[in-house]
Amino acid sequence: MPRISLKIVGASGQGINSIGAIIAKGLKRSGYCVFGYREYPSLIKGGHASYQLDVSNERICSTETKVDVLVALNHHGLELNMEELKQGGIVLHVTPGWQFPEHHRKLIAERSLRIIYFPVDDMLNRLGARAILSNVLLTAFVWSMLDQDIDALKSLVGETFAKKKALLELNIRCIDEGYSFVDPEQGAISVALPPPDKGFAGHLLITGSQAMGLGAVHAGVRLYAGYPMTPSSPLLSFIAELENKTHMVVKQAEDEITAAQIVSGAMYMGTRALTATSGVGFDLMSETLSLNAMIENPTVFVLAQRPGPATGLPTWTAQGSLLQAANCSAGEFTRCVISVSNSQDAFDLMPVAFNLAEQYQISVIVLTDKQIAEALYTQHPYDQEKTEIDRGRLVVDPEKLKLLKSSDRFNPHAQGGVSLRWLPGSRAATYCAQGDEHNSIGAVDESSLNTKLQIEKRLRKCHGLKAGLPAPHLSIGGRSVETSDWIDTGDEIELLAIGWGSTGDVFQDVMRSDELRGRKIAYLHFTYLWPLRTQELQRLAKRSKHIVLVEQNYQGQLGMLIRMECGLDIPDKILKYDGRPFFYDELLSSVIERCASTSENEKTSPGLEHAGSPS
Amino acid sequence: MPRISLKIVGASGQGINSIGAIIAKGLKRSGYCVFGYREYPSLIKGGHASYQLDVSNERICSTETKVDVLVALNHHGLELNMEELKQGGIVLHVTPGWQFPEHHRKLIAERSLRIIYFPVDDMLNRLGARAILSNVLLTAFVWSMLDQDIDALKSLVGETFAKKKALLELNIRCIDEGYSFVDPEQGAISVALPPPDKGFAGHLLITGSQAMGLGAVHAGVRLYAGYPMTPSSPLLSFIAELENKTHMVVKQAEDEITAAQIVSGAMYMGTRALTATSGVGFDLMSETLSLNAMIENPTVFVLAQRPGPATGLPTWTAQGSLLQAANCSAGEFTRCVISVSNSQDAFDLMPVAFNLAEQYQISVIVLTDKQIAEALYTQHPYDQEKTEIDRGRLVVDPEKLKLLKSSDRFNPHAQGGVSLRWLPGSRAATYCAQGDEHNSIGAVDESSLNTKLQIEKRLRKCHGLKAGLPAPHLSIGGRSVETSDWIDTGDEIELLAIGWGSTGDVFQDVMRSDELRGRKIAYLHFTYLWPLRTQELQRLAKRSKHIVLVEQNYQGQLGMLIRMECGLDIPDKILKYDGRPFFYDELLSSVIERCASTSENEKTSPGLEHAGSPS
Amino acid sequence: MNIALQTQPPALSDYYSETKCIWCDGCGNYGIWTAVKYSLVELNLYPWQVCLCYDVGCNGNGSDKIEGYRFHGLHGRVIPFAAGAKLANMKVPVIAFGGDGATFSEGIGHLIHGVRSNYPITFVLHNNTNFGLTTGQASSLTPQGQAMNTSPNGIPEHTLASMDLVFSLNPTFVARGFSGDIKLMTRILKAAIQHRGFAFVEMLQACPTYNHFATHEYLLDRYFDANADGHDPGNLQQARALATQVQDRIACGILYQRRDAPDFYSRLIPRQGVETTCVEEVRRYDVSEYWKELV
Amino acid sequence: MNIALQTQPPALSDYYSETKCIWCDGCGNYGIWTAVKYSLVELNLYPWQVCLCYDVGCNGNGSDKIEGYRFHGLHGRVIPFAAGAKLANMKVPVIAFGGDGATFSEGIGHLIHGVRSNYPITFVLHNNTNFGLTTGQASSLTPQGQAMNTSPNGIPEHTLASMDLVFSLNPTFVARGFSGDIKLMTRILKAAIQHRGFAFVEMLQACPTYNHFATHEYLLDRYFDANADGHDPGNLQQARALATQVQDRIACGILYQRRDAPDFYSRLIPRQGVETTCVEEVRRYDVSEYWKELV
Ligand SMILES: Cc1ncc(C[n+]2csc(CCOP(=O)(O)OP(=O)(O)O)c2C)c(N)n1
Ligand SMILES: Cc1ncc(C[n+]2csc(CCOP(=O)(O)OP(=O)(O)O)c2C)c(N)n1
Ligand code: SF4
Ligand code: SF4
Ligand SMILES: [Mg+2]
Ligand SMILES: [Mg+2]
Repeated sequence: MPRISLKIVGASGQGINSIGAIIAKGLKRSGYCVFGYREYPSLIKGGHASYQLDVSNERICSTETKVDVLVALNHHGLELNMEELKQGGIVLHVTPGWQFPEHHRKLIAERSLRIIYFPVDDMLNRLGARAILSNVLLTAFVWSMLDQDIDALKSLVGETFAKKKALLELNIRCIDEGYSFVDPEQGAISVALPPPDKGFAGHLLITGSQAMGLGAVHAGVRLYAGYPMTPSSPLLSFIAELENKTHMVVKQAEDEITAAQIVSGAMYMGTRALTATSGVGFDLMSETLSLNAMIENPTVFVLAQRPGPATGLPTWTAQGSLLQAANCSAGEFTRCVISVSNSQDAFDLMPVAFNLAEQYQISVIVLTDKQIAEALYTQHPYDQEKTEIDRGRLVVDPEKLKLLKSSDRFNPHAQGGVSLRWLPGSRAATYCAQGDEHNSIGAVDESSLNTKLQIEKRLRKCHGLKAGLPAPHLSIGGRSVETSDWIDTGDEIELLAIGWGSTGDVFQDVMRSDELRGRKIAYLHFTYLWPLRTQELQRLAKRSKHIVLVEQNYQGQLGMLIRMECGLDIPDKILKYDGRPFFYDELLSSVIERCASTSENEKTSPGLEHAGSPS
Repeated sequence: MPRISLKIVGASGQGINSIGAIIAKGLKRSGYCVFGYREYPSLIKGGHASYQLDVSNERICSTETKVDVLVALNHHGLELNMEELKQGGIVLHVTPGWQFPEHHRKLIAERSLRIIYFPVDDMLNRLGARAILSNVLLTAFVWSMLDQDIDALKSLVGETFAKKKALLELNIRCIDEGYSFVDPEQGAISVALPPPDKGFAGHLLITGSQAMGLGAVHAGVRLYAGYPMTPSSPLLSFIAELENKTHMVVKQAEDEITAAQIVSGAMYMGTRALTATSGVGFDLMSETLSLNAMIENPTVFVLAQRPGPATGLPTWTAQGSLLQAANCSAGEFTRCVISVSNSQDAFDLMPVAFNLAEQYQISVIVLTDKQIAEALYTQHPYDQEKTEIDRGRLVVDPEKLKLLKSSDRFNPHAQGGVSLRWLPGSRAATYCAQGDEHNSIGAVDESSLNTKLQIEKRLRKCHGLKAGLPAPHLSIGGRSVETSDWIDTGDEIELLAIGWGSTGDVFQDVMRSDELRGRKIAYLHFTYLWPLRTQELQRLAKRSKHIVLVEQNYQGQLGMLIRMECGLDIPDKILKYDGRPFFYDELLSSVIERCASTSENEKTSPGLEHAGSPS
Repeated sequence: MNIALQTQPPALSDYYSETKCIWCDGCGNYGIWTAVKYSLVELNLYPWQVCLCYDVGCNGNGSDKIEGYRFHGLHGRVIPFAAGAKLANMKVPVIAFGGDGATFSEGIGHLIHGVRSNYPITFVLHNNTNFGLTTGQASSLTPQGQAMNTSPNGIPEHTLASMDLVFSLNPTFVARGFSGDIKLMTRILKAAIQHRGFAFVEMLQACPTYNHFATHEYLLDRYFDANADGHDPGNLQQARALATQVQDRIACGILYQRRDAPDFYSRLIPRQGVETTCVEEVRRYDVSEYWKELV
Repeated sequence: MNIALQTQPPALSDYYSETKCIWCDGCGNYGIWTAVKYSLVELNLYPWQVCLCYDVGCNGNGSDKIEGYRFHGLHGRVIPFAAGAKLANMKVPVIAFGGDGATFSEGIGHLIHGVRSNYPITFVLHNNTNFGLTTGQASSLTPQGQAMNTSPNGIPEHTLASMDLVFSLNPTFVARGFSGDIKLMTRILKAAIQHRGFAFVEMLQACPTYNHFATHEYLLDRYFDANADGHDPGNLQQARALATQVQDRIACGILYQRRDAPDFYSRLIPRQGVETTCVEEVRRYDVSEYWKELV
């Protein structure tokens, strides 16, 4: 798979994101698959940030640690990011008279790096333009390096300034100027891109948060209440930006508890409502999770992961909230924990989550993470036809409503533990959604028999839920396969990797790498995390020479749940817990290492303690 | 083991507790071991409540479902509790002209029950006493039935009214009157108690909450902040009642979050401080748990379990918060979860918890439950000499303080992950207790390397902690044994039961029952629940014909943690989740059943789904 | 119970529940409970038309002693839940009930933001000046000198001036009733339920078991109907003074009402002109229009 | 850093931190940060003698830019943590810092109960009228018309009248500073730290990045030192009026101070006459005396 990478670095707030976004969009329209990745510290301005684009003419959804082009908007980038350049890489910078230190000069020589000083201040002066336009100049020059059509860029920029004619003109002049710049020393420079695949031109460039927001609207969510907390805030912002179009009720609540309660009240009343938070914010919502279990109120919570504990690393990524999601909250009850993996299922899983919540009258916790929330995906337009809205055992028909008895609401003998549900305001017998232990009509009943029956009712749902959940997704050598086809037949599996969430896409890229293409590497991806379906895993495990767990946390939390569920222990783990996502090349080498060791040595590698953390 | 049981039933607020408490104290002083158990609904007055005393001349710490004497303060008791009487049992009631329904008349005949109507209103009239004194009359009559010395009762009552002479006199007259009552139909009645053991006379009669409160004061806790929530409230009340004697700072906070934060602030400053809550209250505190992990602030949280979810059954018992305690809260970090089992370790474990917290600079969650919190134990006076206050790596010596560098505070290379700690106000280099990811001095540092080092620092503590935790406690046939003596040698074990918390004492009574005395039944009791030490269990399991998990929750939560930790699955479970504790006789028969099936059939019993819940 | 097609106007008996009341003898909750039923009936509302949301506390133990669509939630959280319910379905009147403990301790943030948001709901404060259900601890409204469970020396904090606090929040409806005067409470509740915006209704509630200072008799002696005395609820200054000065006599009735302030829902630009409720709008939406600019 | 035995009185340089400030250019936090250092030095306090507690927000990003025993906690929770710290060791001055988001949204209950408890701490509100760190969402103090991140139509709630709220809580110290006047802030902070009881100090803080309404210039134009104008902090009525009426000019300085109200700790009966701090009292206690009545 041919791939090139381009990284823009500078201070937060300097315009890195706008350069990245425009180039990404331009390249996508030209027929490239672009994957955008942002790193930035938890502060408003200043601090070292980056926007990296990994580009291919095939599907790509990972980031490399090594880059082909580095665009440094300030000298910090020259200090901090030089090591990341590949052989023959290009460094584009704007710092006049910059002297590289000795070790960088060595590096430049060794790797035959080409250094381009882009005299942005001179250009601005010449054009009489304000500093903010330096980004346009730079973008245009990068665009020319990529051998892309100048008019495509102009029309892109034109869309932004459609209504501001004067501004547009100046922008166009900057584009011309930047595009035509030629470095006096290096001469014309061009970065070779593979031939485009026009299929990508009509794709969306979308973040996981936007995808999730669209999915939520698509799923019929009519009320959103949230409290800002990175990385769940982009979802709130996106939903709020759309509010005048979607006509949704959007409430920025006074805290997470409030957001969770508002959403619960709205779901109780019968609409679809959503909230999202992160880490300690979810601790605050866990009280409400417990409430909804008792009153059997369907709800969906998005839990956007970032590294903890406490405030932790607000703008970085992790898969550390799985145990929290599966076990937090007072009392025992049925819940469902699922995780999105990319912009495709960030969209697709929103209706799924609401359907599950309503079918079982439970809470569904949808995990995402900072990486998915803020990464930029090249996404095929969504198929909206496949979505069905399933509201479970909700009674709305007036004739059926009339026949209801109060005791239908929490009837402990209901099939699968799921009793009929109808909404306040329905012309029917009424009931109490009772947070104390209660009988079938919702009256408090603390007797031994009733308690036992009702707990069993609420926990019985877990069986139906678990039985109905899809199997984990298996791919072999980077191609999706029917899990059932591989469980008992086919070749022996060289390496079976287990993962979830944002890890999945990176692993797909790794399997499709030139190095590993054609190898019998299987990757089993869990979207449905609790209750946990392990039968496929257990059978695949028997046919695999080596098993490895790939997670972005310290403990190997999915591994812990797997063991809790079926006893299977996976001693070899690729764990990463430094706030960064898995990078393509580092994961690739970790996997290659395992493949090598599998061939040499049938023994499983050492456990958690010594598990190589790839960074 | 000879045991008799006496149950007082009536409306909440009718005085059941005062009758129970006086008789308990009197019997204990006479040389009996008394175990008191209360049931009451979650409302202030009215509702059906009970106070049961189980009495023996040997150590006893469980309740029977069947009673020898029923004292019914209203007719509801006659309606609801008749089935509970043993053969030859006595019913004492105060409802004039009560007509038992047919099925009860049959019961009375079959079980040869003796029914005594105690004409309390006539007596009150005769004495010119107010209704409240009916309790004294009844108490005195029960006292006479138990063949106990009238003067002992008088002096007990005298203690209460020492300062209210007039009241005392009337009380004494009531005692005389009640004591001398003879039922015209039944004649003099006496309930045979075994010979007393004077060793009990000097014991305390204490609830688990009082024990824990004393333990906390003993451990040097100088600040208590709490928010009322059953069953944690009795601890708050007890600490508050003592405040003028202990000179502690006691704060009833505005909510659980506040209580947790106040306590955390106080611990950060360097005192020992405590809070307690229950269920959803702990959900609210979990945010603070996460905070303390990041700033490595030692803290102790008492989590008093009641059935959930939501408000659940506020005044009933459960062991349902284990997974919550072990897994709630944002981020990955080292924590310690321990559980008290009775009034002995409710006291003993308080200094232990604070020592662990300070040694490892972590949070310790101490589980208790409604049963332990409110049951009345006959308790040997505590040995206070064995307690040592260990504050871990706290630096207080002025000379040593002077040598400290800021970077000592969160030095990631500190041995075992535990770095030096010193207190605000110390004349030393200062640091920041930083809730964001930070470097050794507590400055924010989001770099990959630092993040990795610091997470490893905080998680590394888990190894030392785990290695240092005591082994689970083994008893065979009701006698404590050295776990190590039994692990690999000795006879094969007929039945290995695994339990924790309040289950333990009941199981001890069961093993000492006449039916099971001498059998090779082993009971492994876990006080230290997370991290979980399983090596003893794994080895014992190999030597056991049958293993059974005994827990008061639906899922078998300890079983889940055991499997997560070591893969061992315990399919046979005795689970109870109706809000009631294990009762002696029901647990006994569950165990006898297993023993029988063990002899017959080596196969393990069916799993969770069909596990017999004993009530 | 099961519902037949009602042809009669709603009657008190429609609100009758088979579940027995369990409050202490003399508890003020009985009176409030009765007044709630009267007001719903007098407003011509059937049980299936209303949503009653209860906090946790003795007051919340009323959740299963009445008919209607009810909710009994978590301690301190009733206001945001009720607000969410209402915003989802503007056609259903939503009434929330909570104790002084819930409202001024655990949930005080919700009260403050509820009032400032001017949610279109009624909130009924059962003010018995203590934590009843947890057996008589001090609340923020307990007088400072009073020894209570867990505060044997009385509370060291200032007692909250709750009405001054509420008036600092720009309320649009403030009323005070007394659990001993059902007629007055009924009048207040009717007005509150009809108010468009957040109606804050304090009910001074006798708690013979734990509140031995502001007893039924104490309140009976001091309370009076300010509206009967000619107080105009439109007069903010006077309302605030009446509400806060309770040393000698305690002004009850509708103390303040502002009718021109739009409620929260009316202020939502995206909902302008939308006739349906969020509940009715649940369906699959085509979102391709929103992703156009991402292509 | 490592501490040598100081023989010099504390100097500004003692508070110097190697960690670089990261606030935006023109951010008011720079000024507040400077005034805090001045006030501590002028009060003759060494870094090791003080405890500085920071909430989460742009303001909290100051936690590692100064010396002293510091704490940077959870969003909205700084007040109870600081109170716990103080109650444990009354010898250490404790100063808490928090943003308007933290203080009037997530943590408003803590503010209210902090003021009514009259904890002996100083609380400094960094009021930039928005959620800075999370990129400019509205706080409860953002003016209603203002479009913000997540509220493109402006907020539908009323803007909180924060000072009226604070005055309803029976405060014992209320002051207001402006991030553009370091001298004034220093004077206020010194008085606040010396106050016995809860000192509520609002700092009007410029946030050039997200607050485009109450800018540095806007505040500069309107603020004035009320004490210099002769305002007597003992006058409650006048203080409340000055604090709440901010349409034209914004009164700064020490607006209100009551010196006769005992602080929380002084009101604790069990601590009367106890000379030691809770920190000093940690040891094994013999509790047999307390179990006597259980025998
Ligand atoms: C999160 C949480 N904390 C504490 C409790 C325990 N609790 C139940 S009711 C209550 C106080 C009740 O006081 P109030 O709100 O005044 O109601 P009242 O009983 O007086 O009517 C408390 C503290 C709880 N249920 N949940
Ligand atoms: C529990 C929780 N919720 C949300 C957040 C995200 N968060 C961090 S700071 C902040 C608001 C900051 O506003 P403010 O307190 O006014 O401080 P400023 O940044 O303006 O100084 C929020 C919502 C968090 N860290 N924790
Ligand atoms: S405790 Fe008070 S509020 Fe609760 S039921 Fe009894 S009298 Fe009513
Ligand atoms: S966003 Fe505002 S408050 Fe935050 S650092 Fe920038 S200017 Fe200061
Ligand atoms: Mg109350
Ligand atoms: Mg702010």
